[in-house]
Amino acid sequence: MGVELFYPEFEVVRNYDRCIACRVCERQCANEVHSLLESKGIMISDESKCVNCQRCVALCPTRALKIVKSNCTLRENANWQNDTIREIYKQAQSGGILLSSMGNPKPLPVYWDKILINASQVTNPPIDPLREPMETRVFLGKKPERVQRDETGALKCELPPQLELTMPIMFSAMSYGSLSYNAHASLARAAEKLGILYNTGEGGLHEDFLRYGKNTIVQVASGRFGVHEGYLRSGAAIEIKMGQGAKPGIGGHLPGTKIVGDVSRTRMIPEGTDAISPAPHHDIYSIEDLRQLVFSLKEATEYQKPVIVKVAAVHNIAAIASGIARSGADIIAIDGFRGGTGAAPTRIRDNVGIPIELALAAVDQRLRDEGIRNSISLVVGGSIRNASDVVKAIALGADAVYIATAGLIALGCHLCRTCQTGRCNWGIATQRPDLVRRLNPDIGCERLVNLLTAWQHEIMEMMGGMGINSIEALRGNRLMLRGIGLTGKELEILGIAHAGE
Amino acid sequence: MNPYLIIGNGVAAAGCIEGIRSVDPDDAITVVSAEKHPVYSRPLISYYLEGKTDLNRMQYRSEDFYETNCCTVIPGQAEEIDPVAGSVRLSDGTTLPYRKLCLATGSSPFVPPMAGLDGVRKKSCFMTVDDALLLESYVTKQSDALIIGAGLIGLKCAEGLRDRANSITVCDLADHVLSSILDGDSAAIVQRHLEANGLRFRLGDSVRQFSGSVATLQSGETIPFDVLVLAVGVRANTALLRSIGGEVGRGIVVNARMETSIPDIFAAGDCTEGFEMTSGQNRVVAILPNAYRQGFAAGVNMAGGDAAFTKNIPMNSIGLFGLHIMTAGSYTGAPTEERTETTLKRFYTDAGLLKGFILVGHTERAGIYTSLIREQTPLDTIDFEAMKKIASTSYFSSDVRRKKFGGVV
Amino acid sequence: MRKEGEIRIPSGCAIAAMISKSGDRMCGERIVASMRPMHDRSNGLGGGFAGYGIYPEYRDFYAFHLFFDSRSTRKECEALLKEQFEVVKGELIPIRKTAAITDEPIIWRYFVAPLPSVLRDLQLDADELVVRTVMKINTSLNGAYVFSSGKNMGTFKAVGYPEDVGAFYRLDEYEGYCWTAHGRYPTNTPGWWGGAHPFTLLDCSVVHNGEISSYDANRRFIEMFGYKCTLQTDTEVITYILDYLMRVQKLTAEEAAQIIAAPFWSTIARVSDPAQKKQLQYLRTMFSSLLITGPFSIVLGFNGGLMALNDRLKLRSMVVGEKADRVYIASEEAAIRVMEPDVDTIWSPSGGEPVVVRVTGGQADGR
Amino acid sequence: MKRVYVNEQWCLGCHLCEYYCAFANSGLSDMATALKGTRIVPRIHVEGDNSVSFAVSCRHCKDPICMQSCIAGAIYREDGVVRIRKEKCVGCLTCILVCPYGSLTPDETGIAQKCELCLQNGSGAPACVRGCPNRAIVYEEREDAV
Repeated sequence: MGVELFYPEFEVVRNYDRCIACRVCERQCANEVHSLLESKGIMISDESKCVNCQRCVALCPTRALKIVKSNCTLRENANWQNDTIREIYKQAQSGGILLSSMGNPKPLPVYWDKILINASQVTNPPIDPLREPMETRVFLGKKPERVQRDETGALKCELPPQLELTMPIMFSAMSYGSLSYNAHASLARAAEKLGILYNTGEGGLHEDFLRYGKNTIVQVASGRFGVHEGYLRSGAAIEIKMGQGAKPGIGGHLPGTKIVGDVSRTRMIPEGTDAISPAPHHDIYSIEDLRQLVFSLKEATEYQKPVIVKVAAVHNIAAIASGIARSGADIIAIDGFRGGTGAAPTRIRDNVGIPIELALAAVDQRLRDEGIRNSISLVVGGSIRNASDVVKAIALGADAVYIATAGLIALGCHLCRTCQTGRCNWGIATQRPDLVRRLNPDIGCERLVNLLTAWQHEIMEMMGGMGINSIEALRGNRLMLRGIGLTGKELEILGIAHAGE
Repeated sequence: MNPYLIIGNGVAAAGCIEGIRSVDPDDAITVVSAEKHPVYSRPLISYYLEGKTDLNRMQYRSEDFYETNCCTVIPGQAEEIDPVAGSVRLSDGTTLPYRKLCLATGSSPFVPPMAGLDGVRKKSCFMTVDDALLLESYVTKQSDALIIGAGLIGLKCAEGLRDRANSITVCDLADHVLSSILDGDSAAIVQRHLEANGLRFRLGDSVRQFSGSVATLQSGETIPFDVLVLAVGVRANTALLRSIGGEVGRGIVVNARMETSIPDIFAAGDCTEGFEMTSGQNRVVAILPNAYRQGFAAGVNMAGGDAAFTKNIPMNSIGLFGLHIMTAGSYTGAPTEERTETTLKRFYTDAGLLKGFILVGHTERAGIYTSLIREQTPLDTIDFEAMKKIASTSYFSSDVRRKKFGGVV
Repeated sequence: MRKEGEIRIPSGCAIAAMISKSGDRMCGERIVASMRPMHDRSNGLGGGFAGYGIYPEYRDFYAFHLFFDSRSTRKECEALLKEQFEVVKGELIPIRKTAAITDEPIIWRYFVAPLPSVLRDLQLDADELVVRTVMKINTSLNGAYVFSSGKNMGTFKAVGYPEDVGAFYRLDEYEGYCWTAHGRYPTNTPGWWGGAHPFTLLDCSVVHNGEISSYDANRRFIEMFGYKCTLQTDTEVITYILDYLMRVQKLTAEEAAQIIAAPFWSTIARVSDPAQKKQLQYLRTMFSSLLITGPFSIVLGFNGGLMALNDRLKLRSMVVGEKADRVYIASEEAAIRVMEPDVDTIWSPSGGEPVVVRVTGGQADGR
Repeated sequence: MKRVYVNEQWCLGCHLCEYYCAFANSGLSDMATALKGTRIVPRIHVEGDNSVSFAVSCRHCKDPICMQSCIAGAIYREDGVVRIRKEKCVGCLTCILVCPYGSLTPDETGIAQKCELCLQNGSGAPACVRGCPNRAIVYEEREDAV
């Protein structure tokens, strides 16, 4: 088609009074938006290529640039909105499934924002975390039902394998391949410094990161990329990925262009081949199959590593979680529908799955109703955005949370949601060496450590306000939460009272 | 104990003083100076004429240099060394004892015999600040200047005089300018530039006779002039050492420690000849950077330290009316070049090493080329083809770069 | 206003206890007297006592103390009891009418023993059957409330100031080797008899001063094991936790203390004895949801002893005094001075440091 | 002493260091005013290509050959920092001929200039270091060459 039916989504606004034609924007834009018009000595832009990643804006030394959403719009229509029409144009042109990245951007309810946290007044003193110990350490893993004593009457103090975290936050699975080497290095180093864990995702483990094994969760996904015995043994825990919040019921597809060099070697597939993770694990068509895989993995690692089963939050998540809890798994990870992704079909991302808040509340209550909550730890992810989200998740019943998008944002991600192109200007979701280099892991690690250190302080402040000085006393402590503007049904599912009650 | 004694008060002497002081902060130093000025930068005398500097800024070191370094400067001319007694006698009869002696006597203009030269009233060499002051007093806007010698000194003098004089003619027996550092081919570029800037040349010719203010050349041409500058060449001042049987060639022969053949006597600067790495022979490399560095090495060794002056190569950076000419090393081996009408880059390589180069109109990061010569970098370890186009450390391996840039050097 | 069971009720309070290590029985009057100087720590909305060793003649029977709304409820409850228990005696608990205590419900006690056939059928031990029966009555029999269910011990509580409650129940007529007492200062209940302290399950009784911030975390955890926190009070959940840890998991009082007032991780890290360190780590990890945070001082009574415990930051006052074989515990030293003006020693235990006293003779059935 | 070091692994070749350098030494308070319409002559420059790039500025050698070679005595060391007395320099560029790192350049007037660690221009820390978006340029104390 010779006619572009849609005006570019963004406009590059350049203040020519400030532009010194240093060409940083040109050098830093992998989408080739900017160029120098040599004849006039001025910078010009091709806005149709702009994805609004803000790299040029951030690096422009004279702040001569801004990217704005184009106000060239179609006639207003609440039903046929601009984005809807744009998608139709795209599909009419391409004939393909629409692809997107990162989490669901639709204006669906964010329950975290409708939950408020309690604080102590008079009858119970708040605790000042600057003066008193404030504990955020958690142990993830199965807890036996009964204590045992030996013949002398002493307690037998052995527990099944536990993951110790200095705070109830982990970096969730993002594969090497979808992420750059330096992004992975940043995550691994930060996890080590923070005393938490990061997750390899389904792309295998680069040998350079073996040294972070104590802080690594190795993932086994349906494509089984990079999975071998040494891999299983090299982490602190093994995660079986059954699903992902951004695309429940869908496998993964890392295009061959990203399968280069070390990525190919780490995944153990030839260079340039597409890495396709099937929708199901073809050896798991039922819960009893899952149990077999859980125990296969435990056998392979001599029962030294906790096994995590990660599922997407779907409608009957409570029953699924109950099944997993009885499958031998040590930890269940639930990924809500706002969770991020390097690439997902847009329709799936935006329409499939349920919010993590509701899934968490339902699962935690279900496991308690069945009396098995202590036999499995519960980790939730899917758009945990800040420390108060963490506090609310813990109070709803999670043992810990998984964060990913927040971590990427700390690394510089501007949520332009075009990871699938492989041209990430921030060096995060790309394999192009010149782009990968833009993420210095020294900085990346430092920023991640800063972020979570700040969150930890905030968590402590909020805990102290509630008069709680250890995170386990917050876990499942739903009395500390109140809903605001929620229906009776929503409150019932969340298991919390309304503000004012 | 007797003081350290330095004969001469140029840059080599300054280097020697600083070299001594880097080892021995206390003991006395005596400097015998034939000129009445504190140490100044000789090559700056042309810039003085040009108005780019002044007598004050030409000082090589600060005003309190001798005082802070505890040096006594004695004006005078050294006449004779008594190596047995360890003393030097000056022309006024003073005898100065020394513990260690450094000869930093420099060089003197060489003026070949020319008929009628004595009859020229306004004439001068161009070596010292006094020469420059004398010339300044001679030259007016109406003066026609004749400069004998199209070498570095003659041409810098021409540059300095151009805006002060009416016309400048440069005459040299050699058939091209800067014959000590350029070949005819490269010199032609320079000559064109100089001519475009108003200089006139009479090359491959010399003065047969002066008759008052007219010079008659061998070719028969006559050139009237008002001021005559004699810049034919220089010779190392070696007499002091030669007279006591020290080893002398074109200059005082020194080793890398700057020791002469006579015990306790060192030498540094333009008066010396030492091992030059690109030719593999002893040479006089009378350039200011060497003078300082040799002086410094001599000073360190005089004070009991251990220093060597090595990696000695000839090199010159000269700007003439905005055109920069940089040369280094020896022009041996195979040349490769890139040139334009007004610029030239030529490299001489031999046995996988860079031996020398000529750059006309190029200066960017030229020191990297110089270092290739001085460090004897095997050219197959770098991308020399790319390097020839533009000097850059990016053509070294990243390992080498890490060494160069990763720590304190 | 809603009462206990309809909404979570935190409260501030006064507590006291006395125990004879040798099992000598002491008249209840002294413990009643100890509450007088702490009058201002209560607000008249609840007071109560637990006595151990008070029913020696029925020591093998579970002593159920119940409040009833009405005679018909009592009949209904008695019928229910008789389905599973042999009731050897049922009677009104003797009271002394005073102006300070009004609106009393019907207050009965029963001495019962589980029917062996029932235990066999249900495959339960006697204690567990009692627990289930108590839970059942308290959750599903409207108008009936079991407020004491242990052997050779009994709880006496009412809405009113504790010293008046003591007089009302004629505690001067009882003798026990261990007594605990409670004066209540709840902040959002009109006061309800069942909501007064001590709170008991079997012989496990708890008096508590404080407001725990971990309440719902503790509640939702303990409810996995058949407990129903119907009153939504701290005391209730603490009692269930201690019952679960000590009766179900068979942990000692000290071990239970290491769970509910677990040392900070930093403290555990400094423990030099590796076995001790490992145990602390184990208990804290295994029962992390039973850590109690926020201010509390509690006295746990059980057959054969008691344990006094503060939260690990010691956010509530609690002092301990000793004289010969007697140990006294109270929110304030003044209360101890009433019970024993001439104590040998008196001190304030650190936060999280349990004071466990065990009885070695007399009426005690040691745990 | 603290020096400027470049880790070429992290250099993006964005050339921002050059602009921050030129701005810092412009004496002006606004970068657009200082640099708009000019050809900058920075004291640090980026070499290399898209695959390897790195910024080069003065190493502040312990034994600076530029200083030893300066025919005007214009180059000196002060507390380890190699500096140029611009009023003495005559622009012969001998320093450029001898510096093995290519660290010196002529300024707009032909006088030699070099990095003086922003000690005198009011920037505090070297502007190239502060402006580097990827911490490829650092200002730190190091021992000997690696």
